[in-house]
Amino acid sequence: MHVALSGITVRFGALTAVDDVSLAITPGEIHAIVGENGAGKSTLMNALFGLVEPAAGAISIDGTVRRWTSPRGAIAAGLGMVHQHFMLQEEMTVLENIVLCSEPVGRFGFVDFAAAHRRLKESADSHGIVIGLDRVVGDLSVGERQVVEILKVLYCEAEVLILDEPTSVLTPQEKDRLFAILKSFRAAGKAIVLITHKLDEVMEIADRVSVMRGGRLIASGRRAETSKEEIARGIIGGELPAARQRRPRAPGEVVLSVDKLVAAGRGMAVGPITLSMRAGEIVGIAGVSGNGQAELVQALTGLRPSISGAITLCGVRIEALDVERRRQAGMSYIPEDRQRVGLALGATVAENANAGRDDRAAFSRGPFLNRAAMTRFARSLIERYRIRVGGASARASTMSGGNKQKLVVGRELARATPLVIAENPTWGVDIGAIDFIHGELMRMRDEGHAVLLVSTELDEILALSDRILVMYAGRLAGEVARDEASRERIGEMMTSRAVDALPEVA
Amino acid sequence: ADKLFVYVSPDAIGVNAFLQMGKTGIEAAGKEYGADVKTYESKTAAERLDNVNAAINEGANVVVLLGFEFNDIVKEVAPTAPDTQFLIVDQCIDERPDNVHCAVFREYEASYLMGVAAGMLTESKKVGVVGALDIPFLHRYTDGYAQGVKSVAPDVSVDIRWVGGENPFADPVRAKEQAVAMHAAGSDLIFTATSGGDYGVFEAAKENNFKVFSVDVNHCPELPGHIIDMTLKRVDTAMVEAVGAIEKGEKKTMVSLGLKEGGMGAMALDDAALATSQCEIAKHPEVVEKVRSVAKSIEDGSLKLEDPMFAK
Amino acid sequence: MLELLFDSSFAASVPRFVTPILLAALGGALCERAGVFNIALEGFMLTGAFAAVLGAYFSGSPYLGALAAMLAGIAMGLVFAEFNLRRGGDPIVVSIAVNILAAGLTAFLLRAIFHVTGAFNDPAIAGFEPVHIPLVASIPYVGRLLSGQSILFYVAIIAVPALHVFFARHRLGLRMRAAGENPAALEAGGVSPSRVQLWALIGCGAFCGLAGAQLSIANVNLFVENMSAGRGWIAVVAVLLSRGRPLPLFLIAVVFGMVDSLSFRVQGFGLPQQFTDMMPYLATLVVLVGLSWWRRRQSV
Amino acid sequence: MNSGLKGLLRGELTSWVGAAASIAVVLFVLMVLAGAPFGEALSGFVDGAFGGRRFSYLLTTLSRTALIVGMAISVMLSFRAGLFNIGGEGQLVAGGLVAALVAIMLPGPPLVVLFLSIFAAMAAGALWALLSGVLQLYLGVPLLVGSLLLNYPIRYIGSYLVAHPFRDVQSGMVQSHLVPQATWLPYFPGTRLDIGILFIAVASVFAIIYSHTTVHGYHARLNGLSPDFARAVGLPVNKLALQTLAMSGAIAGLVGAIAVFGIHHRYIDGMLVQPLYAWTGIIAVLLVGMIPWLVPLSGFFFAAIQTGAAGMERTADVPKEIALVMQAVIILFVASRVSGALLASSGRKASGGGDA
Ligand SMILES: Nc1ncnc2c1ncn2[C@@H]1O[C@H](COP(=O)(O)OP(=O)(O)OP(=O)(O)O)[C@@H](O)[C@H]1O
Ligand SMILES: Nc1ncnc2c1ncn2[C@@H]1O[C@H](COP(=O)(O)OP(=O)(O)OP(=O)(O)O)[C@@H](O)[C@H]1O
Ligand SMILES: [Mg+2]
Ligand SMILES: [Mg+2]
Repeated sequence: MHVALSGITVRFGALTAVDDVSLAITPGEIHAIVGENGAGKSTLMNALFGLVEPAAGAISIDGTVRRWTSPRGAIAAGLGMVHQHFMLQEEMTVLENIVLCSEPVGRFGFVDFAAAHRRLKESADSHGIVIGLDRVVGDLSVGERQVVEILKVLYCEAEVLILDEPTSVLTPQEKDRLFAILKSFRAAGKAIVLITHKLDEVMEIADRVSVMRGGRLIASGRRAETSKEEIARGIIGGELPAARQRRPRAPGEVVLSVDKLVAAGRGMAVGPITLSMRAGEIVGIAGVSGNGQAELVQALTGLRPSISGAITLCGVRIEALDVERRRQAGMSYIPEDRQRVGLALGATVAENANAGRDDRAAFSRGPFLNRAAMTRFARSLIERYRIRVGGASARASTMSGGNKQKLVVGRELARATPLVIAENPTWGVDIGAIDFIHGELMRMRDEGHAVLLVSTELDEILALSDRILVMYAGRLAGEVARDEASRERIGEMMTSRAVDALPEVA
Repeated sequence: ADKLFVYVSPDAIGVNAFLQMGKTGIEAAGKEYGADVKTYESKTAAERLDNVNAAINEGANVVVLLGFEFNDIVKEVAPTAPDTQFLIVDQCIDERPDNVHCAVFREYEASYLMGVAAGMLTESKKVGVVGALDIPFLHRYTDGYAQGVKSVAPDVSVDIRWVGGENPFADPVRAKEQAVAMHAAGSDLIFTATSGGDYGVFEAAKENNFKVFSVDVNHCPELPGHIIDMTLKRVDTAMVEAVGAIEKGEKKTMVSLGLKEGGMGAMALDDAALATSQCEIAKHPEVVEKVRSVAKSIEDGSLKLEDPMFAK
Repeated sequence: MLELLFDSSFAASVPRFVTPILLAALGGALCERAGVFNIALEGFMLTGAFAAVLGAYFSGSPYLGALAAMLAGIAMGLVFAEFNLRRGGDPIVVSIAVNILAAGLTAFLLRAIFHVTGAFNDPAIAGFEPVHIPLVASIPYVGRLLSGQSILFYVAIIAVPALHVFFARHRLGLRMRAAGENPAALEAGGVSPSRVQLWALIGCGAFCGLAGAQLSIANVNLFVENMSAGRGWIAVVAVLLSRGRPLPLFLIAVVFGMVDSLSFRVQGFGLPQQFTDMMPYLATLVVLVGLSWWRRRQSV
Repeated sequence: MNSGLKGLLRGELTSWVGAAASIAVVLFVLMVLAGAPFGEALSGFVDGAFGGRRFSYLLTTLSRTALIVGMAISVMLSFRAGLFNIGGEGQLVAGGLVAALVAIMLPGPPLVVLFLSIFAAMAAGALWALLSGVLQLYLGVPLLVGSLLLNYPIRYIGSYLVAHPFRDVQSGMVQSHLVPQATWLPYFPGTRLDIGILFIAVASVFAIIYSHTTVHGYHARLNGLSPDFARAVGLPVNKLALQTLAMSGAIAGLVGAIAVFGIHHRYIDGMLVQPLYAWTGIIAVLLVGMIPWLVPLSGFFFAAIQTGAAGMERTADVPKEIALVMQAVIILFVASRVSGALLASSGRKASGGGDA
């Protein structure tokens, strides 16, 4: 099935998210789309899939122009999409998730689960996928959920498959298995669109590459005819930043030591965990998300009560203190979820910038706020971190994701505490912003702060960490020194003793 | 007409027979003395105050206030509006200014009679009474009734319960439930003084097949075979009378109406009405006889009843 | 004393208290599962109670009364949908407004149509007669419980498992659960969550309408302003506690109904009426505290 | 800060006109249903809200405004802090009840008694609000539900106290004795409007200053906008919540005291509940999307609707219940666009997050 997009334009108010993009999707090909955050990749695909309505342009399938205003039409036409964020019902079973929206119904609208079961089995078998259909999705691992998403698409007998950043949450092994399935699809003559930020993956699997920037299609061509560097230049619209120089540095004294810490987790306890950090080092914690990293960070920051164990920060026992006093003891925290935890989106930039400062006297006069001082501080952050925003009194919600993240990072690093905890600090931000944030974390290290970097991005961990700890099933599965670290080694530890999340492909 | 009478009700009138009589009364008085009439219904303490103020503001000559809810308001407002006459029905205040008049009833005399009939008719040796809310005024019904029961049958016990809840004076659902519970607890005759809740008690009587006494107006035809008798309260006649006195220029009129004055009554006392009333008591001539003789002794003063409202 | 408390009329009265709460809560469960935060059950129910009287009075049939109640409940559901789903109003704000609207509109129409305030009662209002089930009726205690109730009680009882099956196996039920849990996923599958939520509100309106009908033409035959008297809020609590699961919801509604019914009976022991009036609310709080304590224990 | 207002003024004008037209249509239909003479109804409304001999109806409106605005201010402080406290009614009752009882029982010079009673009323309101806070924070009962349920016990406790131990038996009603006459709030000279409205004015000014200029108000608002954020940056969220609730409850208690000393001069069962002061306060806040300085205006607006409807009933026989319908319809059309984020801030739903 050939799909052709011509002249697609999507606007959100004044913003033109997708600007006159034309693209062809051919059967039996994997077509990678790359570009910065906000380049319009998701929006373009959402337009193809009927989730947003384009202001201009046409979609044609096998030569005939088609229009739809909801995914219903797109699905009927044979399109399937695996979204950037899982579109699953955690409380439902795998089978319920898969049939949802295209349920085979019998009498009075009751769902014929038996028929669905039969039909699904056939298509899953043909691509060698096995998964327990009666399991509740909430209990599945990330990789398994990805499979459910793919089965959903298969079940609808899609001929064109769109995957929006499917690998960002997978371990290397899981990624390999996913790619194997995609290859099997390609062999079956389906057309596949793959959106990703990871150029290695593009080089590995794509047949064709399209680069988007600022809503426009910059380039499109066969993968074989281009190079990783060329694609990267296309993405950022200029030269790549120079590789970071890493200054050797002897670690100083112990800043944080955690002794047999146990915290409550979902279903089971996390820990016991023992670790220690010294001044001037970045300790990376790698692991597939959901293996207790979040609980560990929350237990360290005081957002979650610890069940037992001791935490010592700069010589002070802090496990019994509340968040505020732990922060005063010398801790800053860059949370993963900038929308809810990192910022109060309804408040202004200045209000966000000043929250959580210990030097209260600097922005208040007695019980009253010193608005001028607050604004001054916010302006200094905006300048220093090159945050693109209307001004100190603009609402935080008006910033883009990358700028939001810069504000959070700026606010926390400005406190210059001995310990910085950064949780997926570059999640979903573009290359430019990633580079900047990485630079800041390195600067902190070089200035002698201890940085605990928790990230699901292996590349990030590898690029920054002096030591790497791997978390698996609520515990530390092992430690690797920087020099001995490799993707494979860590990837194995991330899934050590793991039940195979993704089934082997026949 | 250039005269205006305003009737301010303390609560929503709805199916409340007592408050309905106030409306009939003000209309009768208006006709009698050639005045326009208006009815302001109140639902809350604040609205009562607002309505009385509005009546003065609209230039009412006579403001009729039904119920004890208006005492504070009259005390405060009447002295500031000397040209307006206030008639409080059901209640009176101390140290009245000249323009405040009262018409009160001795309800306990009539409920005593209901008690007498209940004491004679009960088979289970247990009778009940439901009041809207545990307030002194309603003890005129409940206590009067209980005293009546004890006077003829000291061994009969009286179960007293209250509707309560969000809407004590207009909650048939709760009233019904109280009656059902009381019946289940053994009472075979139940006296209902629950205003808007009376219909709930009637429903209960119909479903569970027991008999009731009611208040204010003749309900027997609505529920034939289940209502024995009721206390009758002639608010309308009292109102016309009192307004007449005010119109004559009397100051500080005070009328107290009981069995003797004909302000209170019972179906059993009225020979002519009893025949067509469809009330159960007509089937028990010996009870009618006894009720009448007790009524006589109350009227002539040989039986003295204390007002339960002021009893401890 | 216990036997006074649990006499057979207690058995007979429990369903009367359970039915309105249960019916309203079942409606609430539809919304809860479909992700509509509807705490306007009180208003839906009150509207239903009024419409039931209106329908029963003019048609002379309690069934048409109940139908009118359902339609009125649905109308309120549509109002809710218009302002919450379509105009994007905050559901709590819309709920508060709908509750006030119901109180005002019923009181207003009471005067505009029947020319009375406070309450309307008329022999022409055709109420439901109790349904006597031949064999069951003769079983001692259970007979009073299960036989001789209004038809709406049986409707409510049947609706509990029916709703359970509906959520588990029906297409719309499945979609409602999806709309409640992850509406974006539903949307991505081509089904409009707000369409599904609209159906939930319609169903909720119908159930709450019936709950109102139970109050006004099954328990008694009349309408009183504000006659729902907080029962809708108790139903809301039942929905929140059960998270819209029909079976736990049933149990909670029964507990609340029993406490409500019991509170009448303990007045017989001389407890001041004000304290018995408090019982349902305190019981609700106690259940809430107990349940959250239990959940916290479970989660550790 | 006041983007709600900017939204009100900016663009969108046609849709505002549309909303106004819709409200008018609904009211028109109702008027026709009631068979009301239109002109009379309108003049009755205006007169009832703002007119009367020597503006007596306007004064009635102002007197009601005081209570509604007081409750609105109380609710606003909670709402802005993300605390969905709809237990204002219970806090109001607690205040009124305690004010009356203290004033009756406490001997001493009237002015001292008055101020101690008011203080006690504020403490009582605060305590009742704190109770719902404790239920939420330590016992896991959501504030929305807990605060609502707590409205009922206090109402019945009040009812019991004035029906039994503190009943004014002579009066025949369920009410307390009168508070000493010397403690009654005086009227403005030549009017029947008591000076309680001055207390409310002070409370309003306090609330506005507090919301915009204090550190505590800033922290409370951050907590309201995003509780997770507030926790993560180390704000003492529980303490903030309890303090804010206490403040909110204290103002509700103050309103109760004003109703006692200014209007009824005693505690009458139901006097603070039946007129729906607390609920009207809530919708007055919702109408203006929790913008502090607009709250007094919207409180006045709703008071005028209520007294205006009463006037309409007197002159044109339109049932005054139409006031409730008007309020509801206005809230539906207006607040459904101004205040979007209540639910999100009440923490019911994990926010949709979005792609970031
Ligand atoms: N619903 C929306 N309303 C307004 N603006 C939107 C909306 N969705 C996307 N945008 C904006 O449109 C632009 C394109 O976004 P899109 O999500 O397509 O980017 P992307 O290339 O997929 O980025 P990412 O790599 O972060 O997924 C961005 O500036 C984004 O903020
Ligand atoms: N639903 C929406 N409605 C209106 N504007 C939106 C919406 N979603 C996003 N935007 C706007 O789009 C812009 C980008 O927001 P978003 O958080 O999607 O950024 P992003 O694509 O992750 O950004 P970045 O590329 O910087 O990482 C912002 O200006 C934001 O205000
Ligand atoms: Mg994207
Ligand atoms: Mg993005």
